[in-house]
Amino acid sequence: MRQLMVRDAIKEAIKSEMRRDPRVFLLGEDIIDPWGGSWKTMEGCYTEFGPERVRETPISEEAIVGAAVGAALCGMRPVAEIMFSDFTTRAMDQIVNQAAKFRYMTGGQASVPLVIRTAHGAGRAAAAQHSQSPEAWFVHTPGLKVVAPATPYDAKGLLLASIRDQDPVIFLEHKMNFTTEGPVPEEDYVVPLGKADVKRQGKDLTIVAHSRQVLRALEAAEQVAKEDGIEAEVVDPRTLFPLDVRTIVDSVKKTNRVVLVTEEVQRGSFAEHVASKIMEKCFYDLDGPIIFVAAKNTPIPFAPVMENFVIPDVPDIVAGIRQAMKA
Amino acid sequence: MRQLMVRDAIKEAIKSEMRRDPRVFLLGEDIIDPWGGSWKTMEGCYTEFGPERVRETPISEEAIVGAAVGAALCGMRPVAEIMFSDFTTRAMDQIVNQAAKFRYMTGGQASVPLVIRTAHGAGRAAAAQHSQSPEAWFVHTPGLKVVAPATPYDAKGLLLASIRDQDPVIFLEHKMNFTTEGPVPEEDYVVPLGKADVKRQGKDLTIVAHSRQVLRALEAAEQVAKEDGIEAEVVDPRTLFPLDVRTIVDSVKKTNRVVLVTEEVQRGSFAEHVASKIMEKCFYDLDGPIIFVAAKNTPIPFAPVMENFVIPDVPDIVAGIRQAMKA
Amino acid sequence: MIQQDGGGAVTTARTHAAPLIGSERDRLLWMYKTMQRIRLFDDRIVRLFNSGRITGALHSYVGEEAVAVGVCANLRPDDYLVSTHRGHGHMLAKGADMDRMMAELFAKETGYCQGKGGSMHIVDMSLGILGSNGIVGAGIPIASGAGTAIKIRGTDQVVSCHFGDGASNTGAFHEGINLAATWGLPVVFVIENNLYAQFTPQRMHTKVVDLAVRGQAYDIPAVSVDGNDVLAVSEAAGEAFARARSGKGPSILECKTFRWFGHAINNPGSNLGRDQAEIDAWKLKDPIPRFAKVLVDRGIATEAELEGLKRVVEEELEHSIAFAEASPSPKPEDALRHVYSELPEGCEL
Amino acid sequence: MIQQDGGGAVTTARTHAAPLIGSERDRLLWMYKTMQRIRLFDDRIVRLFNSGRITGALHSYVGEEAVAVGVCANLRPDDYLVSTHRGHGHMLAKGADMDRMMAELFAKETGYCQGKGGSMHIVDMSLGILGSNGIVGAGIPIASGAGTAIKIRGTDQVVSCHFGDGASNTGAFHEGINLAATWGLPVVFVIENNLYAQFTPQRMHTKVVDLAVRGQAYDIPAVSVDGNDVLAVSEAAGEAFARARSGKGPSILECKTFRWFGHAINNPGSNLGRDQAEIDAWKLKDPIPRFAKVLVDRGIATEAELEGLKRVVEEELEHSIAFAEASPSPKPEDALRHVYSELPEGCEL
Ligand SMILES: Cc1ncc(C[n+]2csc(CCOP(=O)(O)OP(=O)(O)O)c2C)c(N)n1
Ligand SMILES: Cc1ncc(C[n+]2csc(CCOP(=O)(O)OP(=O)(O)O)c2C)c(N)n1
Ligand SMILES: [Mg+2]
Ligand SMILES: [Mg+2]
Repeated sequence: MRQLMVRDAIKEAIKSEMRRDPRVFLLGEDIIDPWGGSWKTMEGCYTEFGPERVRETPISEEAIVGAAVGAALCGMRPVAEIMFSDFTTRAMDQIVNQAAKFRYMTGGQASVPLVIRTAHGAGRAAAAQHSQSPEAWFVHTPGLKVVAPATPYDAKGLLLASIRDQDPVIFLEHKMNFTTEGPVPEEDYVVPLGKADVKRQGKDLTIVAHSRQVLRALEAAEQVAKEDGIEAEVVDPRTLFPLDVRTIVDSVKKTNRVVLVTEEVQRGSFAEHVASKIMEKCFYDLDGPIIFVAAKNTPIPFAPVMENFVIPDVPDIVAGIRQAMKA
Repeated sequence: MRQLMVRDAIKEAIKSEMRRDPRVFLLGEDIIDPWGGSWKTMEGCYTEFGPERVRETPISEEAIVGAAVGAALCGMRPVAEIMFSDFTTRAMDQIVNQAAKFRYMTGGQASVPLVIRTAHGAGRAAAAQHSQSPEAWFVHTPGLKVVAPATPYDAKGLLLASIRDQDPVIFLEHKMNFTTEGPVPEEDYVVPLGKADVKRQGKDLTIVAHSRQVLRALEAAEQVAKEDGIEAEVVDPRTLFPLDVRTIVDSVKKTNRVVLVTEEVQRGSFAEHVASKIMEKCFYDLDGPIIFVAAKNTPIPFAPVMENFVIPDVPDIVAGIRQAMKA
Repeated sequence: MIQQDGGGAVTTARTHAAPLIGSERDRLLWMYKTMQRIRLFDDRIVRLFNSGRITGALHSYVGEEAVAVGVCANLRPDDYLVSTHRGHGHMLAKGADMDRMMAELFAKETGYCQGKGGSMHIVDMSLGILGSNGIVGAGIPIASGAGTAIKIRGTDQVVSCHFGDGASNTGAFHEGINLAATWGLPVVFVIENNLYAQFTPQRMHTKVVDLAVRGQAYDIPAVSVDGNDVLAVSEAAGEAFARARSGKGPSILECKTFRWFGHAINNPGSNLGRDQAEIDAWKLKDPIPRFAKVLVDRGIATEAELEGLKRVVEEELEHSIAFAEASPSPKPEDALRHVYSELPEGCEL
Repeated sequence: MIQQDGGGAVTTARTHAAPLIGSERDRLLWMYKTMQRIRLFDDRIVRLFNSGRITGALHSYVGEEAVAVGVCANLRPDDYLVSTHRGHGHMLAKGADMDRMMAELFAKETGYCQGKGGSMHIVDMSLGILGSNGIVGAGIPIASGAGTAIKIRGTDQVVSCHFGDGASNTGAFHEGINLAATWGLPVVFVIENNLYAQFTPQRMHTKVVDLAVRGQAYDIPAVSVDGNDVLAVSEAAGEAFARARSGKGPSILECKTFRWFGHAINNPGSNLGRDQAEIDAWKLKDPIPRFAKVLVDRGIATEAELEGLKRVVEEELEHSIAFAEASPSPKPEDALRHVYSELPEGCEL
């Protein structure tokens, strides 16, 4: 099959959906041509769809999301970009108090079908204000759906599902992942929200990872397969909410051991939520404590030598797997 | 000992610290006399300390926290009030990217000794935008300390400790708790950050609860003591970070059963963080899965009949205790 | 899929919206009657609250009726309106149904929001009302979003965005209006300047006296009018909406007015700090008798006719209370609905 | 208690700060030399980045030197300065040490932030620099907070708050300046209008042409000046700071200027969308030769003397690179320090 980079898979999803559905439009900072967005995910959109549907904004994240909310309430399907997920802090009222709650507060009268695409994650020596992974905030907010693809295939299918969803979706794209390649069908397809993907089968241990860390978990799994004969199963929830608890539980019931990998600050992370769900559903199936391989509980430092120390890498995951197998 | 309401204990802490330390000043909306703040925690401060040190602000939460950050960087000790914790969404950049990270980003050059006092929790039929408990966001943010007193005694002692701390503190006051009474010494005392309090001794089961739910947990514990002969230990961490894991672990190692009570949305809550810590530290001590008695994963509805259903109350905690004892 | 939603769609007979066809007299009498609807409704809820029959955070619009009515006299049913925490007046002026409003305040299943919203979140989406809002200023960028939808679709609808003097100091004000100006959106930003933000007088929350001056920061037209003169409001709003409908972009309309009651009904101390003399002086400028006098003086209606209109409203109000009282409460578990449109099979909330 | 902190305090010889005593000639030559310090530093880092010797997100100030220098010529060491993502020029103009700046860019332990911050977070707290900042506009309310500290203490210090045209559309701008105006704080808000916000030209991010007009929204003085004329900047800033020092409150100073390089050095495409002709035209307005000519014409310095000053800066620059290269890297585990001042015994981070 055709190979595409994540950023091109995203672009393809956006363009095909804009062709199909006149309600879809884009807004964000530096998204029009010739720039096409800081991550090049919208190249050519302005040229094809023009200034009404591809809207360059001021540096006004609160207004970007607010305008998306307003347009969605009027039946449009806005796809907003917040350049770095760190900047969602500027739009938290609109995300948390408006987008997430409008349906509820109005007793079901209102729908807010919007997508906020934003780049998360570390790895570019971009320091503490450009490297965060804030997914836990959104997972903690009822009313939001939260999506975090790891592969080009998932990126396209999940983005199409997100744009077509009736609820507000936070769509996290890892900034070290935009040029990752993989097979992507040309046709229209949807990866449904709430369906995990077992990215690698295994019987000895379950790894749950999302976004870029799925790729690192897969590498680590190959390494321990070769070096230790451990067969790790890698579950990628793909949507952090709705969470496909069943797929995770089925895997844990089979393997009885769990490693949770996340680039988030561990304290209060989505991974800790997964741990709680596992404990609730399969406490008696666990052979030992759940092992976390997470970012350290610090901001992200600038110097690459420290940044690498803070975020999990393949050796960290391998170590986590070996530790889990000892229990 | 003298009985005070929580709001008066807070007021006493603020006033005595303002007398003692000229660097302390207040800012927020509607805080000057004759109003003294929406929760009446600052009554008389304006009259005593005047307009330079008690600063009425516009409705500008981002500027309130930003100004607190700037003043703290210059060596002052601002105590800002954000009227409802729901409105911290407007100041998340200043809280998360500025206050929390300045020390780190500057390699330790800068200190940001500020306190943000804010009212959280449900129970007033104030609906979805005035009833949230966002503590998990702050617990998930390295650089912040997070405090949530349950009693007047703790409120005074923790607030004094928070104002004197060198780091930014989010100080959560439950809006149903301002008129709760309890003994409060007149003299200056500090409840250190990072020290949990065992509010009730027990051998059968450990309850961890914070803020208003401590009081409900205590009631529930009395009820099951009477009705079932179960002796529940109630641990109030008081500071959600730094978290006194040791006290929690000691209790769990003794009781082997855990109920976590929180008014937060369960998914991604601070309580789930506590669960993860317990699993990490005393997995083999647990006789059964940790039981959560948390708010439902919904926004807070207006109608009291639904609001009461969503947030945990004493019968919910009693049920949780009984369930935990069955394992 | 688990349907989380459903049952929310509302259809309201639009008898209460401003008359689009019909005589100038119809329009003026609609204005009078609508001011009375707001006055009587918000006056009554104070008593309902004080007698413990309704609960929650409630903000009275009494004294400010001329603003909502003067503005909404220019709106079509398909135009949008964005409201605030002090939203009853906007709802009624846009044509909302009093029964369903009252039922919402009574926390009943028949309320506009099925009891989920309460006073600060009443909306009627079928009337294009895009939120009351508990967050000060939050509606401003939302209004710009509605304007964006209109512009993309190319219709001649408009958006009326209401908020207070206090809201004009939020970042949302600045970002929302700058966006509307830059994009040339059909939005009128109505600053309902009642001189106080909660307890704080304007001079303590900004240095500026006429908030309309802020239009210069975005290069858009902006005027200040007497917000207790419904005809002045209606005329200025008419010009602003005409500009918006014809693609000439947004405007600011500042209406100076005053609320008679404290900031919030559930906060007994919330009138502290305002002089009784100031309140009394403003009560003399009551927009309703002032407008009644114009109507009578111009021979548009007799006093008896106006009295008759008021009696109709009184009946509507009594009916709404009876309706609300007789309506069922939501079930506790209804709290679990309407969080999402739908969730996948097997997925827990 | 676990000390999480310590070792962060910095003492810098203040030889680079603007001369407060001394002749007008000293001051003018300080301005010239400081412009060269900025120019040469930011010119060199482009090459250092391209050759892979430094990394991270870097924003060049080349072309805009007259703004930082003209403003900082009015500042005392005990005044505060609030900077942005494009902060090297502000640091140097306030008197920062090039060695420690360069070492930070090299991600070394001897850097201002011990390698934790990088270009977007360099500060020297001992010089009253309250942050570079990676969040556009975030410094504006922080500056108002510094102004609040000054006002409470009753000193005659001032705050110089720098930010770009793009930042003037953030809610933080509006809230921060309204607060400063209402409270009468000693802050000068310097809009460094380089006509672009990242890739977006000003006309696409706001309708307003002179951003100084926004002063009217807060009722404070505001002027626009030629930001490539260091003397014009210095004079206008001098007036604004004099007002601030004497308790007359904040001002806005818009300086129109232009950056020569793309938005960010690490983003090769970041000059896309700007005309080469526009860039060339602005290069003709290069503030440095323009100021040199004034100095020579007025007989303040000879060309040779200016060349000599430049050579001194070149040596300083070479020294800083050598210093940075020779400095040790932080240890990976140093990442765990400086999160908190201290944590209780036994508490895990
Ligand atoms: C972001 C935010 N901050 C504070 C509040 C609390 N609050 C509710 S209404 C209000 C005053 C609003 O003043 P104004 O905008 O003038 O409207 P008015 O109440 O006078 O109609 C305040 C401070 C809020 N709801 N939201
Ligand atoms: C809140 C926020 N939004 C977006 C960005 C990304 N960004 C960094 S610099 C910049 C442009 C800033 O423009 P301006 O304020 O004019 O400063 P200049 O770069 O021109 O000096 C943008 C959009 C950011 N850092 N912070
Ligand atoms: Mg007001
Ligand atoms: Mg710029």
